[in-house]
Amino acid sequence: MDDLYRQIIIERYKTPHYRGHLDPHDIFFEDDNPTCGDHIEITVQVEDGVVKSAAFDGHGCSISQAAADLLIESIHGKPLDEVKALTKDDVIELLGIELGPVRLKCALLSLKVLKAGAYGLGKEEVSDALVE
Amino acid sequence: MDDLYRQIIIERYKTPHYRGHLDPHDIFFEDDNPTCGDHIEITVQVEDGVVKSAAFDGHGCSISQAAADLLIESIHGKPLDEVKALTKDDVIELLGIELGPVRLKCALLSLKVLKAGAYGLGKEEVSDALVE
Amino acid sequence: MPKTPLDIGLIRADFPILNRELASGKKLVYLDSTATAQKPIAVINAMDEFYRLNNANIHRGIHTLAEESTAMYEKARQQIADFINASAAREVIYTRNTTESINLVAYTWARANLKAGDVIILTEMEHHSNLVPWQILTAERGVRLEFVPVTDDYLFDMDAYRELLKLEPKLISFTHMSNVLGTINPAKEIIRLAHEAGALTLVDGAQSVPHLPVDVQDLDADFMAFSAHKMVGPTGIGALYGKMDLLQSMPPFLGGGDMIRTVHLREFVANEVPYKFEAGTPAIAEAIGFGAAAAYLQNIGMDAVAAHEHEMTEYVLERLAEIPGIKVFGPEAEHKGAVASFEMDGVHPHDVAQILDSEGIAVRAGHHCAQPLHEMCGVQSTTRASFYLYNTKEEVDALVEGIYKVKKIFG
Amino acid sequence: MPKTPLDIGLIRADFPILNRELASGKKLVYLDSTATAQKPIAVINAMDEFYRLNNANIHRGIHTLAEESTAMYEKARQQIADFINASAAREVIYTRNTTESINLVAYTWARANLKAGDVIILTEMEHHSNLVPWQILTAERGVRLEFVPVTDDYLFDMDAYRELLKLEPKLISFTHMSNVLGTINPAKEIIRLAHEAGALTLVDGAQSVPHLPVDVQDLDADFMAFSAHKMVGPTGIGALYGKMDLLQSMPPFLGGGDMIRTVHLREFVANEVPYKFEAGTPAIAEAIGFGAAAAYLQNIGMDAVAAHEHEMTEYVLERLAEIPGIKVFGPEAEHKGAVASFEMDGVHPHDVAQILDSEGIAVRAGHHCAQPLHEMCGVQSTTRASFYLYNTKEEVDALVEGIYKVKKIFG
Ligand SMILES: Cc1ncc(COP(=O)(O)O)c(C=O)c1O
Ligand SMILES: Cc1ncc(COP(=O)(O)O)c(C=O)c1O
Repeated sequence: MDDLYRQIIIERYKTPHYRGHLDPHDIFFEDDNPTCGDHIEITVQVEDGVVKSAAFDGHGCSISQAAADLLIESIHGKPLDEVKALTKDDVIELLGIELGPVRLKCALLSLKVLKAGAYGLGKEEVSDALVE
Repeated sequence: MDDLYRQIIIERYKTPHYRGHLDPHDIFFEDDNPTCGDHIEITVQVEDGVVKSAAFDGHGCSISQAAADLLIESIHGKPLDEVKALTKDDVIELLGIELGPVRLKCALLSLKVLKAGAYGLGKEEVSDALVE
Repeated sequence: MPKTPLDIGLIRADFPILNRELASGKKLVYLDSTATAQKPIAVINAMDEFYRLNNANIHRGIHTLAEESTAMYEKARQQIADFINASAAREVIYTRNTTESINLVAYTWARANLKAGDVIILTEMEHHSNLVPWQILTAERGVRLEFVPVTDDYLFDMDAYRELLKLEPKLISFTHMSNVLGTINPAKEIIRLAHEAGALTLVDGAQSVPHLPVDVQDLDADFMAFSAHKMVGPTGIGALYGKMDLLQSMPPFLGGGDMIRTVHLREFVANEVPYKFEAGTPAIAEAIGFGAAAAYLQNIGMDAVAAHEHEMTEYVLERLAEIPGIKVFGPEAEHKGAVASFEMDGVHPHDVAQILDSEGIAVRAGHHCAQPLHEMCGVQSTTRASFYLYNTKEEVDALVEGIYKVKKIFG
Repeated sequence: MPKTPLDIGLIRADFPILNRELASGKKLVYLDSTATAQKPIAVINAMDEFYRLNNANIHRGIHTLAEESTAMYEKARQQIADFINASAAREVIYTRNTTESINLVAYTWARANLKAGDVIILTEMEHHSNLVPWQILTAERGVRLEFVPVTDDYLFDMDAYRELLKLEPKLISFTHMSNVLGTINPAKEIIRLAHEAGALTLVDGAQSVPHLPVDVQDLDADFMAFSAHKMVGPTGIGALYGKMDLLQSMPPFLGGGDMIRTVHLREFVANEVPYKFEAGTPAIAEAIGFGAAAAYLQNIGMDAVAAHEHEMTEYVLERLAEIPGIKVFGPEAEHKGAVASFEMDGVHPHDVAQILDSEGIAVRAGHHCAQPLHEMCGVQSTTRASFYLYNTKEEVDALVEGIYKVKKIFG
């Protein structure tokens, strides 16, 4: 059970640190997980190419929400180029658990939204390729 | 081999007795076997509700052509009501061999055409139900 | 419903997967049959043997294997027709699944017969498969969609339906049994009223055909769509039942081999029903498996299957009611198939499902392809446990224990 | 072509049906692989085991079986992508067969992009599956069809094609290998010229993908359609390969579960490629079997398969040439896959096939879903013997002996 639900996942799910909506913001993006209706939106403030502040909002399971919270935490103070280069493995490391393919989609929804926003993609251009 | 190709089938295939096109005629119908492109047309002259004369034309395998020839032979002098009541079994009896489902379609094409003509059906109304 | 008790032990022995031990060391408790059913040996072997002994392409061949394959493929059609009491095998068209069956009607009958402003009535409890095809049609043709609401006790709103019928709809397309609520809709009455109003009916039988005795002639349904994989048959095949005269009047759908009578470079003549709608090499092994599935269920008896599931429904509702913080969506057992979709205070369905999985219990979490219905229920998603002829009360007990474990972890 | 000799004995041992004894007491000589191929144990077992161990619906479930099934379904997509060297698995869309793949393009890309008068170029050697969908489109939209003729030596008429390209066609849809003549068309050159003329290309790979090394990137094909059942895989599944940007730009086809991102009562947002085109529960077991088939062939090596078939082609042409009254339709062995369609003086192909069947030899008789090509050849139908990786020269000898028997009976 420990590997499934590390304490930090349940904590961050119940009391996330970075839930909110920044206004003004330089980056905004939102998307859904078609398999379950989970929703994540992300707002980011950028200064000199570096993430000054960021927040997420939305709803979903503990994995999707904790992953979003930990991901947002991890990008504070990061150059945008590094944010664009984030991968699946970074999120898996943040969560510290193993996930099957469907659960992985929950975990990666926030990364997908974040990268789509960072790259300035249109809705049609978003695909799982962003997080592989 | 004997059960497959009785002598009469090969004979009637090579030299059919009732190949032709009657003009004038009271009944005309034609159709194809979609699985192989075999084609049969039938013309019938009726007098007082009885088949006075009949003929077939078309192309196809020995089974379809011999069956047509034997079928046409068998209806000469028959009341039209009896023609309408002909079944699959009548054709099988005429041929005197056993047939699988695909070959059966060859054998029954002429009966299907004959009955569609006898009933005065439109092209759209023709179905395998006629010969079951 | 007659209480013909099933011998569940014997039935379970037919389904090899039910003996599976999971990595967790737990034995599988499969409560996800509404998504897809497990397969008995009879079905698995029918396809396996076909590939080992008979496999050939059908209709166009006259060698032994082709004759055998054709006969098996068509015998299966008859078995399926018998299962729903169609008046002839040729009223059964093979498709990939319920979804394709509904799309087939939308692409052929509807596009040939409906014009802008024509009304189609659906319900608010439809699966996406019975929503999206009509939405695509609406965007293309300006057809108008109206929805029968779900009552506060999760039933088809008959009064609202009578009102909607005044719009002179052309088609009522509705689910016979909801895959979320379990609601069993009064199909015969819905169809009778539709016909009185001059409309045709399409019944989404994805959940009813596997779980209830269904008689298309008694219902007088014009179309009925269902999937093999939900009725202990293989994936990759489903069926559209249609009344013969309707099917004959419809234009073809996909073009290609087998659906033609003759082809020239610039024109073709369509084949007769059902082949007109079966373009290309069909799912031959799957049709044979589908036939075996229908025969398997018919042999057990759908009355007995439904009676067993009714008992399961009563039991699971009773047990879930004991647990604080659980809300089950759906009507009373009387109107309900063996589906329990529920919400759990403070825990997302994904997390419920994942923890249950660690106990070997397979349930589904999500919107179950019925987002609008979930919206109406005021939730994003639910956890769904569903039951079939092979499930036992002990498995319900395991579910309940698992839910207590979820509570402990998220407590 | 490299002459990597196949160990046919070992290969034949993989195909259980090849040991079948027929009612006549004869051993099966299967010469009908162009219609459908036989299946190796690896493919049969992959599906069998899936049903016994893993079976669940995919994408929407998070229990162990659903995770396993999803992973297997997507792994198969990668295996198929690798087999044709697609640049990404998501460029492979699962369909029922080649026929549905072509119809998918006709219903989505073509209906979204073509208007009355726009030209589509086909060839005179197309299978009905690559004729009828465009005829339906023409009837509906007034698109104009043009046909590349077949030369006197049964080849794609490159000069005529260059002329037709001046019409500024929007699409060239052509068979990579004819299922009647065996003609292997110069796909790379056809595609290069099409692109120069500003047209897209759809390759009917139903016969090429199973029998030749095919590299969609090297060919630069925009779309490629093929069927699992012709490449030692199961029935009920095929694929459409498409370039990613094209697939993304296309509207969806069938509406329903899995192809959506979100659904409301009156509108939906489509899911991403490839799911956008996979509505409803897909052919899950079949996809897994398809992946196993691709892996099986890749493991043997398509160069080796093609080399073996080339030897078979040369041998069968040589042996048939010895028999008086036989006319084989198709080009020289150099341009030809392992298909021999022939006419026999005074004997209808059905009768040829039936007598060969009584000797255990399975060949096909008919128009092979290419009526216009047969018209062009001046015949109604032909007898076709076709060969695959498991066929031997001894089987060609058996065919020749069988033909002499036909001659005796109809002599
Ligand atoms: C060249 C060609 N195209 C298309 C098809 C159609 O394939 P399917 O029946 O699997 O859709 C075939 C198969 O007969 C073929 O040989
Ligand atoms: C009520 C209902 N309709 C339609 C479908 C779609 O079935 P399929 O995915 O087999 O096309 C389902 C299956 O989830 C269902 O439950």
